[in-house]
Amino acid sequence: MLEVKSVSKDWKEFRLREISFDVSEGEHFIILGPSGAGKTVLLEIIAGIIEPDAGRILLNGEDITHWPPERRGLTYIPQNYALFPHMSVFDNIAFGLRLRRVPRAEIERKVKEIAEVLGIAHLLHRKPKTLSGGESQRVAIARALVVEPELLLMDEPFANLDVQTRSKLLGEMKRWRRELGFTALHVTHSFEEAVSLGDRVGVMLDGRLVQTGSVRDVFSRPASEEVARFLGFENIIEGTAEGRVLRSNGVEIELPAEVRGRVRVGLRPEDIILSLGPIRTSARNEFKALVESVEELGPLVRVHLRIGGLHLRAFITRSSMLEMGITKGREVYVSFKASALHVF
Amino acid sequence: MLEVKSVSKDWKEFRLREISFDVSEGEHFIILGPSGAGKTVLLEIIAGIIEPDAGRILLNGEDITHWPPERRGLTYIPQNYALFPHMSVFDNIAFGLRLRRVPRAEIERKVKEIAEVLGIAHLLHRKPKTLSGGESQRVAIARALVVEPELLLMDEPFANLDVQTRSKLLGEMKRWRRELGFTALHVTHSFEEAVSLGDRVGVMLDGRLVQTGSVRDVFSRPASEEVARFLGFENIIEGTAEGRVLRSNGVEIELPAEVRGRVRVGLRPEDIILSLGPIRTSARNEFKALVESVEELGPLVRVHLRIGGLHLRAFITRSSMLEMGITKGREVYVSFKASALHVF
Amino acid sequence: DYTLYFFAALGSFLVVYIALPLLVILAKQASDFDMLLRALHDAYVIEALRNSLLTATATALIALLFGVPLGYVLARKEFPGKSLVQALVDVPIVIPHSVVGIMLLVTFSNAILDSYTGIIAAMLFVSAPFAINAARDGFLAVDEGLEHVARTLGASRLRAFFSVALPMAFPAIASGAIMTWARAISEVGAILIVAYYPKTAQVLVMEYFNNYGLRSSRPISVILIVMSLTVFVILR
Amino acid sequence: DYTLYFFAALGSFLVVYIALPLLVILAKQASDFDMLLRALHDAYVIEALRNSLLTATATALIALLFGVPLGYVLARKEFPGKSLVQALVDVPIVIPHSVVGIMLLVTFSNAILDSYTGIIAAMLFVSAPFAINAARDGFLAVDEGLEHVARTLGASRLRAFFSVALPMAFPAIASGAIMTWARAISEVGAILIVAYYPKTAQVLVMEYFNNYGLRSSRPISVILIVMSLTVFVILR
Repeated sequence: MLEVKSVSKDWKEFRLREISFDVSEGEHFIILGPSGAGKTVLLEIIAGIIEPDAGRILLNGEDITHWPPERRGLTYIPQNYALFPHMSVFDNIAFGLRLRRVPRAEIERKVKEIAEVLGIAHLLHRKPKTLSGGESQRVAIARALVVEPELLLMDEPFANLDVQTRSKLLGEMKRWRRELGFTALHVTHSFEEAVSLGDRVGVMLDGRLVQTGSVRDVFSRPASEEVARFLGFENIIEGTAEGRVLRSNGVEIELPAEVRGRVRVGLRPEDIILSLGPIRTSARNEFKALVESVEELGPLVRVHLRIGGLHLRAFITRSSMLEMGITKGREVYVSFKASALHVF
Repeated sequence: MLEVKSVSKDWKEFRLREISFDVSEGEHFIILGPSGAGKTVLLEIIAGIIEPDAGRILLNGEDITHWPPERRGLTYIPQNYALFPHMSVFDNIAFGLRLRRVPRAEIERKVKEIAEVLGIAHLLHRKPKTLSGGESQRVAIARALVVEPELLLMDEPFANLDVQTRSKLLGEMKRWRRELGFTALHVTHSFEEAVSLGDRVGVMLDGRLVQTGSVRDVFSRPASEEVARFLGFENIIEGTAEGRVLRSNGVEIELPAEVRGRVRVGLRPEDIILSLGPIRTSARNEFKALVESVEELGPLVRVHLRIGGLHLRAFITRSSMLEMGITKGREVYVSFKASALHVF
Repeated sequence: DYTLYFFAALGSFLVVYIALPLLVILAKQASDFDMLLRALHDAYVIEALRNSLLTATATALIALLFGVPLGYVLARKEFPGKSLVQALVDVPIVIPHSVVGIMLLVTFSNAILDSYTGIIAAMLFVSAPFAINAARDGFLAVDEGLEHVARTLGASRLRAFFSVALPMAFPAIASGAIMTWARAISEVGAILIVAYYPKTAQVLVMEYFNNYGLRSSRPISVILIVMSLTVFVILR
Repeated sequence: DYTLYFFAALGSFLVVYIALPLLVILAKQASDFDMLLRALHDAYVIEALRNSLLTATATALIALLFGVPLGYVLARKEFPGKSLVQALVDVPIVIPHSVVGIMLLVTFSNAILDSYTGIIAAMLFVSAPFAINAARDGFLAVDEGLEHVARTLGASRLRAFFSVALPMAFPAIASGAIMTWARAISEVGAILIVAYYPKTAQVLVMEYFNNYGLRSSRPISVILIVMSLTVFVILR
């Protein structure tokens, strides 16, 4: 129903490059990418707020590339929800219906109905600034869905919510879609949202849509090194394979299968085990490594390691760092299973 | 040499309560606490920028509580370094010497000398806004140390640096202290800084200094439940112990030692193992649990679990979450070793 | 802290310099209440006050009518020459008031000489910047995303302006309108040249001073001060 | 986008209304160059210009001397009555100019009548807010932490002010000084009442207009416009 064809745009510091994908009727399509990838710009182009430099946008077969937003028949929820602060919740939700000259009684009925479904019927007389984050999000969704749009565009809809609210609303979103039957395109940096809501997912990196497919497909078979990195393979080791041995920067690594020639393998930082002494077992790759730096990520610590000429990153918990006394310059033992290596 | 005695202060949203500690000659003392604990306010009180509501500050036995900052003989580096943007690096460093009417040739010599030690001799003619974060920090340290202060106060000195620079400067800080022999008081939220630089550490929570001691002491023997929580024991289970069994909210947990009566035990989220099926072994506590919500923390995920009436939090990596398909409402098995429980 | 006390002492000179004349004139007039009452029964004074209020209000309305759309365009649109327009808007602030009168007469000659139109023309020239800048700042403070969302919900750009941008910028625009009004009613130099008649209160102050002396011009001054201060207090 | 074009069309009325008189007077004078040259050789005109420049400059300096410390105190210190002081500083903007003259005469009477002091007194009253507000905003933009660090390095508060705060706020203060100067030289109404003599250029414009008509007052107007615009361009 939505087709995006080779859309390109230079906008401020963002550069969208030849973006193509399509969303089918009734689907929940998720565009997943780090912040700065240009996800919001893409959404605003589809909404009609920004004009693309090149490319076309089709909705139900009609070319809407140059239509103004009000004619497109799709609604948009920006990241801050953009509730109208000078109107009550009722008036916010009724806004689109009034523009469509729906009779007053009908407006009343429709607003009440959707407020019932979204659990905000008791908030209709309130002003937006008195609402919590979760309530604001429900109001924004109600306002966008009450006009029965062809397509609902959402920009990081769960990013500004606390864990509990977020988790609750993620669950309810599935129910709303069953009950109200809308089509959604939703951009996010959260893997959790992609896993729990996405029928299909597109990975967007640095202004390009690099892989599209079902959620399970994309996560288990990254199409390129950069997708792999984004999905968590922070270590990409390049070298020459001979059978089950990979030589890279003077280090010999045991592979899970027989390969020959130049290959690249991926290794997740959490699959690397650090220890102060050797713990040699048959199935493991084990090396002596030097700690180059450590980087605190809340309760987790990313340890930057050097084995000869090879650089690796490993995750350990903060308490392990404290117990093992891991700091720059320390020598540690690094081990990982051959089966933790993914050959691309 | 520095004695802080029962200092209290209400300042904006911060409330310091009866803070007492002392720093010895030549020591590197670190105050560790989350943001919002009031660490900066405490530092500004010691520097003389803010007056305390109550309490006294002694430097080498003299009561300096009401002295203006310029008479105290200690220097202060705020988090943003506060380099004077309208002066060259040389003039920044020379600022304190000029105020002390040091002869011109002597200033030249001293600035060059300290710039040599700190590796910024090639930057002396530059303006601060052309410097990188790491260079700015070195200049700020040079400016503060060139006047040979009794005590150097630093507010999150490594917070605005990237990982590599940070790691490098952490290492160099130790060398500078050996070469220049200063006394430092340094506030931070980083455990890494506490571990690598601190001779002693004070934990500051919510405006109170709750525990002071050597780094190893504080981290291995938290004095109270709130310190334990801050140090990573996110699960504190309260219940009634009978021998090796703890009963809490209808759940029976095996303890590492014999205890009796009401007790509280701590459990780190990373010591909890999640699995989709049971993996019973003799040494483990194992329970069926319901996933209440998941919270993404970069590459790590915090899973909120419920076992009957007991709430637990566990860490798993993002890739485990994706592989195991952990989302709200899922049933999983939770297990942890009795030895992972710390009885307070 | 001696430095701050010293600075405060220096600075209080200006504070006193501004406050003292206000207090003195109000105090002196309070002790000469008869004169004030007489002024309030002087048909000539009432007529002049009426003229001042009328022209200043008309000026503020005209400035709003044209200044609000201009402010919106300046807040929302980039276009070549924008910075020139921005600069031009601020020019009236720096031109001597008598010169403003000459400029307007040179340009519009008899069309504005000694008429209500002339008074309004002079007032509009010196006060329009306040309306334009206030509207621009008001619209800048409105998240453009709100208008975008209104448009995806089906509103045209004009409709989005009237139902979202304008109501939200209203407080800023209203306070700009008050400043415009106050600047308009404070103008003397340009009006003296363009339109000595019909007589406005601010010109009448001068005429009474020249013809009958300080004591006669004081009551009208006090009435104008009270009016201006009232408006100023409303503004804050 | 028709709405924006419509708004731009409405808004351009004001832009044209401000630009047109400027262009017309400059164009007309360019075609009457003799008159301009004659004005530049008129000793009376030169004397008046000298008076205007002198008094406006003196006013700007006095406003700086007292306004910079006041701005610093307003930027750095909380004290009871601060918001009253802030409000008072802005009062001169809303008081009719002729009333300002009356207020000053009522307060200072013969001490300022028809003297340089009087001109400066009138100019200072109406222009001081620009100096004070610019200084305050300039100091507010200087991170107070820089002064704190200067003090821990051994500087007294006064020394920290002169070596850190003042040099960093200097651009803001300088542009405030220019605005003060421009506002001072634009004043007419208050000066007409307080000090018709010594004659300032902005008053002379009015006198020539009254005595010899529009054509005679135009050259002085053009000279003042050019001066004001030059200063304005420097400011931007």
